[in-house]
Amino acid sequence: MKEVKAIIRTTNFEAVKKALDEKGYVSMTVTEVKGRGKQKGITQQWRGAEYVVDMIPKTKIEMVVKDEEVKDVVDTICSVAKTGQIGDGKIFITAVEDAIRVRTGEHGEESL
Amino acid sequence: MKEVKAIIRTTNFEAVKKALDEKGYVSMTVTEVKGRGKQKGITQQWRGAEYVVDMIPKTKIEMVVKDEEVKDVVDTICSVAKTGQIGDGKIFITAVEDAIRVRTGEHGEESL
Amino acid sequence: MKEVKAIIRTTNFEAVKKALDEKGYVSMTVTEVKGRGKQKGITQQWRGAEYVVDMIPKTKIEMVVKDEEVKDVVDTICSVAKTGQIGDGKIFITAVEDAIRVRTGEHGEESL
Amino acid sequence: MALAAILLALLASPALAADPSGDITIEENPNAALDFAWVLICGFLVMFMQAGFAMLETGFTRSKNAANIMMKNMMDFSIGALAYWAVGFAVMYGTTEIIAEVMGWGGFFLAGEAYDVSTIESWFFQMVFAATAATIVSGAVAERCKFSTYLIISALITAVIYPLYGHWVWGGGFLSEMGALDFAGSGVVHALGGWVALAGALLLGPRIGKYQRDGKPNAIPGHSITLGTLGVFILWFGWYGFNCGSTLVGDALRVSIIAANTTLAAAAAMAVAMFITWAWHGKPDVGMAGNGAIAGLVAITAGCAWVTPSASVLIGIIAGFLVVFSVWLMDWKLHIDDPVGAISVHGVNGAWGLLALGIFADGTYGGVAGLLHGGSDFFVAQVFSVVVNFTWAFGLGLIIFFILKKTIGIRVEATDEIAGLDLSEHGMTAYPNFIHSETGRGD
Amino acid sequence: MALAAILLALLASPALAADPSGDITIEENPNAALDFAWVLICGFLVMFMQAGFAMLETGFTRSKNAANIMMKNMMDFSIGALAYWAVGFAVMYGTTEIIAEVMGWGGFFLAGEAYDVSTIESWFFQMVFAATAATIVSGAVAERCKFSTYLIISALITAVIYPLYGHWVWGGGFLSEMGALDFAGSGVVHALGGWVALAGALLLGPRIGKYQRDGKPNAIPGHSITLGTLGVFILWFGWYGFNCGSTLVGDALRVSIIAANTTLAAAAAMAVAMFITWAWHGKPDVGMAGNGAIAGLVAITAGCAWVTPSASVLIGIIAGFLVVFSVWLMDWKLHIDDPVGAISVHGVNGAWGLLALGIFADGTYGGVAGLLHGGSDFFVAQVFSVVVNFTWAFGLGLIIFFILKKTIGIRVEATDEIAGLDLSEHGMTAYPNFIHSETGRGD
Amino acid sequence: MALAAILLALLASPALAADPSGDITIEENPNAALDFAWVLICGFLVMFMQAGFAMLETGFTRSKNAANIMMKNMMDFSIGALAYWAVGFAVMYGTTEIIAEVMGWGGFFLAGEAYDVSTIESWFFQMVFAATAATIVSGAVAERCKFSTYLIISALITAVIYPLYGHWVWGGGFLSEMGALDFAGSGVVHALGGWVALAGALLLGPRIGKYQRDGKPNAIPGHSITLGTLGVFILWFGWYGFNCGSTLVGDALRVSIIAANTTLAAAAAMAVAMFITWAWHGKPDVGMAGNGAIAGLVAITAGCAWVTPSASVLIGIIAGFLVVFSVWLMDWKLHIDDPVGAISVHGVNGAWGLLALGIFADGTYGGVAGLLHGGSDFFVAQVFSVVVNFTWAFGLGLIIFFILKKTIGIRVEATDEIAGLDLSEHGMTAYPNFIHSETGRGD
Ligand SMILES: Nc1ncnc2c1ncn2[C@@H]1O[C@H](COP(=O)(O)OP(=O)(O)O)[C@@H](O)[C@H]1O
Ligand SMILES: Nc1ncnc2c1ncn2[C@@H]1O[C@H](COP(=O)(O)OP(=O)(O)O)[C@@H](O)[C@H]1O
Ligand SMILES: Nc1ncnc2c1ncn2[C@@H]1O[C@H](COP(=O)(O)OP(=O)(O)O)[C@@H](O)[C@H]1O
Repeated sequence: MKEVKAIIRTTNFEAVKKALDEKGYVSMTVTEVKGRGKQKGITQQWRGAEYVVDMIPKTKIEMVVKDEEVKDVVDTICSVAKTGQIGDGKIFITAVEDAIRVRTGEHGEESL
Repeated sequence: MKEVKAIIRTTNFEAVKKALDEKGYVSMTVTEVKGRGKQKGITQQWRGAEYVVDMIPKTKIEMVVKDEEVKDVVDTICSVAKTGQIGDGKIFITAVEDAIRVRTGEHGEESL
Repeated sequence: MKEVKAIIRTTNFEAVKKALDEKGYVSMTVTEVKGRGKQKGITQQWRGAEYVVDMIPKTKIEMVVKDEEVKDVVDTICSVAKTGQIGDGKIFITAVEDAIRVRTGEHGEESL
Repeated sequence: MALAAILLALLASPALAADPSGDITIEENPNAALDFAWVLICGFLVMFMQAGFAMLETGFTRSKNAANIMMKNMMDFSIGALAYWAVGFAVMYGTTEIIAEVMGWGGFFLAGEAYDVSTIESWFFQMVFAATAATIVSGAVAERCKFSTYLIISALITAVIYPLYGHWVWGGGFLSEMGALDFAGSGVVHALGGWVALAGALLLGPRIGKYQRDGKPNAIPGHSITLGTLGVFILWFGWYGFNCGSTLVGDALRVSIIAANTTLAAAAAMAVAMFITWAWHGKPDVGMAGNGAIAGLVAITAGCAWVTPSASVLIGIIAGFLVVFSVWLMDWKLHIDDPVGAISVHGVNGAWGLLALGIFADGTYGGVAGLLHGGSDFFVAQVFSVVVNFTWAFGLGLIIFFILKKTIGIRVEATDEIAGLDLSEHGMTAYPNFIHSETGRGD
Repeated sequence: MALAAILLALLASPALAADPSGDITIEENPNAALDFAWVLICGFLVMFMQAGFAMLETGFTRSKNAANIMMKNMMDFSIGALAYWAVGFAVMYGTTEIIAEVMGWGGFFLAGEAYDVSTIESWFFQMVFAATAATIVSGAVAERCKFSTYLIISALITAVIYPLYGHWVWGGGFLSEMGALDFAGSGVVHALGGWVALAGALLLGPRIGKYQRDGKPNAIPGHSITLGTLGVFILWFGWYGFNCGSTLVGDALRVSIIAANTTLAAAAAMAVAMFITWAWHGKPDVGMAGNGAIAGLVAITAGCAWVTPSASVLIGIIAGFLVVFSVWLMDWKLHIDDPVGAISVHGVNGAWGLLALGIFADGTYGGVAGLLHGGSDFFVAQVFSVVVNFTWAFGLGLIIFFILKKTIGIRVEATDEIAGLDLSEHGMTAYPNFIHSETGRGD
Repeated sequence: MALAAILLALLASPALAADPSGDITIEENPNAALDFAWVLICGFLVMFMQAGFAMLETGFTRSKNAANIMMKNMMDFSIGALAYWAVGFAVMYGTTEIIAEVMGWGGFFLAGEAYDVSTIESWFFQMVFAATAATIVSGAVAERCKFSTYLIISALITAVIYPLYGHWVWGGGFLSEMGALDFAGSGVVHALGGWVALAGALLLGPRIGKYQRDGKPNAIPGHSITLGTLGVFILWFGWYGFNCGSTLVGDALRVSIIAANTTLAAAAAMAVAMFITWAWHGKPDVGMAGNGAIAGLVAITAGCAWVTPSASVLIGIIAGFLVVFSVWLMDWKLHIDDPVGAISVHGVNGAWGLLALGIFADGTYGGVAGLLHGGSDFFVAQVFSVVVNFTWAFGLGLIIFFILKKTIGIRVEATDEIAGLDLSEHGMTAYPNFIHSETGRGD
């Protein structure tokens, strides 16, 4: 099992969710985060003065999937979350040693 | 060391925290997340119309513990967070390579 | 690649960010979390009664960096985030198997 | 259906109206113009107190119940206005002589003779008072009371509980014949509401998580101090209408002293409540300061027209002590869970207001003199009034809540309470665009 | 620059003022003192409705557009007051006889003869009404309308659309000559604003995400039920100024009945809207209860002085049905996206208010009698008034929005809409210290 | 203890009251009824401005200080009312002739002769003004001033600073003898509060994080634009009481022009402030529009009774420029950190209001004519008044803040400031059910 952790534009989240849904990847956990990377912040204003906000709100999706599903999930996210402009986000893959379904106590892949 | 990442019902969090506490597992980091899995959303209403909210608020607990503690922690969480109904949540286990206590600079298990 | 996950005092975040910035570690994802560890909570009051809040707001920084950068990142964070008092936080290191830049589809270290 | 029939009957009924245009009234009394303007404007301010109660109450409770509290506060005004129109006013001020010492009769639905500008002016001002009495209960039963049950309570308060007691004091009933007074309603409105609230909180039991196994109370902080404080300010603002409008005429110049007394009592009570918490816990408590202000307002309401500014400050100081002590007593000793402090603020200080009037009235206005100025009979009447007020409101409150508990139920399911009444009672959340958190309370 | 020139000219112009000090007026009519006090205080309350609209509207929409909605609500009052000062009042009430049936002329910039205490008293009360009409549109076009365009719409409503129709009904124009009446503006203010809003919502199209591919509407819940409900209470409070102040004099005692009717219609409509949603969806709906209250207030506005309290309850009950049905119709059948329900509340119920007056006026005040009391001619006049009102406001609204659409554009870019108008139009977020979330809506 | 003794003494003291019942007053002057009604209602509105200040101020600052700001705004009214009752009123309007040019004497604690309906009517209206002056300071010292120190400042402003200057202008002191005027308090209330605020902000120094090493200011956005805007609306609403009530009688019909002028100046200033930011930064700024409205209100306050509507628009336009420019100056050049713009809004525009009155008064009311209408002496008196006002308020403010700084301290610890004053001063958080975030500010 792998954890696919994708940090994407908040405004793309609904589309990504729908695309994953259509491919059968329903389960996910989502966190509202802030981040920065190449994107060096956006300019805002407050009572007549401008300032740069460098931590930009992003949405983080965490999905634990079977090893063989990783590529498809990553591709699906990329295809929908990509605008081609700086700030589209990153996806990180890590190994998951075990998964447990609280409701049933099942372990391993069948619990996903 | 392992990270135990549990996504549970927000309404069960206090009970889980207390149960872990009583067994001596005090340290944890908690994040308010939204998620979906088997649970297909709940119906809400707004100005006379119904709609389905499919991303349901959940609470994510992250605990880094010693390898030998994993089973006990998982069992404790499961026993308290289980209602038997869809939406009880998941627990994921991943390996942690190192841990550092910022205050002292200690490394490894003694820093937990 | 490693993920450096640091949970620090919210009030130290700006300083940590700046210190990392100056060393060239710009990319990060930040989450507002609550946590507890050795720090056993703070006392607050409400309408004339005192009570203990044991889950204290903290800021979680997630940075995926090259293996060789881990030590420097950890040291930088520790040096700035350390006040020497209980509650300074923890840093956890985990292995990351792959990273993908959504905008370009690049994989691996160059995508960081 | 029944309602529709009644409405049709009312529309069809021959006009027996007294003076619906106001032409006769203004002719007989040209001063009525200012009287009406004064009483109505003050009534508008009192109506606006509904917003104050809503904000205070929601600010002092958790975000998961915020929509439910909004709904209760909207609906108790709606139901209250309708119930007072249909029944309440008629049994409070109806002029048909049946048992005038106990209740009035006449003017149901503001029809017939009651279709008269003066009668309806009086109805309006009384209606906003009745709704205030009803809404007080909302705070004490917050975060666990069933919404449907709450609607019934609101209707009963405005149709029966408030009007009958009100009749006894303001409608020529037995308390007024005994000489008991209550200028703007410390007892009629606030203590009455507070004691019904006490009955409700008692029978509902504490919120889940309020008490630890050993009986030590947990604090359950409110979700928005800004909205709560806004509520305090709105209530204070509206209270000028409440107290000053209770002159019922536009040319009682004593009203300036009423306004000053209202301000000073609230200011003193707020300061005292704050300083007590500061001395006690080391830090001045924002929520208790807000409670203090309202406690002072409640306490001065009965006597505002009859005491001096200095006495008002003293009344306020004592109100400040009372509210802090009473909140502590409810929480730590009596284990009655009153999320916003409604019982301490309205009940305890409403009773104190009646007594304070009996003590401090200085005889310079309308000849009303309290204990300190030789009016011991009057003081005794006030004490009696406090007892009747408590017995009636708390007793009837107990009976009603008890019957409801045994029939339709008064409390939501435990799981619904934990999930929040917004979701369980209304299928919604009050702040869907924000990330919530209830974690973090030690126990 | 042009403005500066005008202002300088105005400052330099010889004073032709009628009675700028008020000395003559008060001498001639000592009652004017109370009249002024009454109308001004009521006008202040109406002005405060701006806060109510702002809160209701922002509470019922998403947090990413909250600052934009604040800005629109502030600026429509600003622009509205200035436009009504410069032009609107002059074409509504100007006394130069040119084509008095269609429009007034005179008193631009409140200069010359208009520099008179009575004229300006009237200006003030009318100005707050004009701004109300303008602000109604804001809700229906929320979350997608360009800010610059919105300013132009506001100016046009207060300078032209409202004043002209207002002249026809209140300024001696052809509708008033036909006998059509509208006591406080169900038609002149609310339906007018509502129909312009309808035109705007139609030409703007629905918000992104409002409709699924199959045409099924998504609910887009508002971000703060507490602020939204506060808005309802503020509006209700201000409405007493709206309706009661429309006596325009201080000694019309009928005003107590106006206040009662206003209350009862709102209370009844709110209760009915709540019970319908309860019966329909199993849970009482908080947002719809709020909409219901405002619908009742709108519906009673035209007739509040001329109907009985019982009729007011009936008018409110029907308003409750109408608003629920109309919101459903807009959402599910007509696919017109009206984020806060402005069209249903102000348009539909404003029209209903005009009709209800034509039906229920009971003849006890000013001899105004509706259909049920023998006034069939009057009823016909009211029907005609409804038609003129709709044609004028919706027609002109369509034309204006269409021209703006083809020229400067009326809608923000899709990406800007998704990011939120706060960021795209004002470079800010309304709540920078909170973590937001819009995730979670199923579709 | 001391207080208790005083109160007991007051309760025991023989009644020397003038006319506590009002019977004599109304007999001598039947118009007093309307006067009282008018002044009191307007006073209620002014009191409600406290809610406006609280909302504006908290909306424009960070969530971690929201409860502290609520507390300050509640307590300055509480302390202010008590201080003005005990001392302030007596030194402002006391009639004992000692040094009448400089200060009054008499009526402490509203006891003795001051126990009179007219005196207390005057006290009430003045008290809400005094509290307004006090609360202005709160905004400029927000997010870093110690709470205990703030209480002392509030007491000093309402007991000494405001009453003495107020005596000079409104109580028969030397400025009024020189012919200086200030209708409703651009100088007496606003500039005075603003200049004390300036002294406070100066001696406190900027908030941590406000300035970068190179002196470039960081923006620190407020946490709730919706509450901030609500504050603007409430203030605007309350301002009608402020300006119109300052007629002090109910039959000055000029009041309609006062209401119109108040509206137009605010509307113009808001529009101008918005358009400047739009031209400057490319986007219309919501916060600055709000500041602009208040700036216009402040600027018209001195002259509202004596200028024309057109002049009011001009005064507002200039106020709009002034506020934007002054905020920039404070932030970028003077490096004075004023979180909500109180100095620019109340100080700068208060002074401008005094001057504007000296320039534009048109002579149609009370014979007051400014520079443009031949009143050059009057203009000089106004200039002098501006200077005295600044010297007194800023000078005394500096002295007081300096002494406090050297004794009990005026600023919280750096760690407490970073953690937020809610936690450090009051042991609480304002929004415990929401996840907060302050991350994200570039520097
Ligand atoms: N190395 C990293 N570690 C953790 N989070 C990262 C890292 N790089 C990027 N992110 C996250 O991804 C988001 C988008 O990254 P950014 O570099 O702006 O996009 P792009 O991939 O288009 O260059 C950031 O806001 C941050 O939250
Ligand atoms: N594969 C997964 N990856 C990430 N999060 C998951 C996954 N499966 C479930 N979750 C999280 O667990 C929560 C509960 O899952 P759900 O499937 O509804 O419960 P159950 O285990 O009772 O079937 C979800 O809301 C989601 O946050
Ligand atoms: N074992 C752990 N697993 C997960 N999070 C932890 C763990 N230990 C500490 N933390 C996080 O670090 C924060 C600080 O820990 P704490 O023990 O209070 O600090 P210190 O390192 O100074 O003893 C906690 O609030 C919690 O969020």
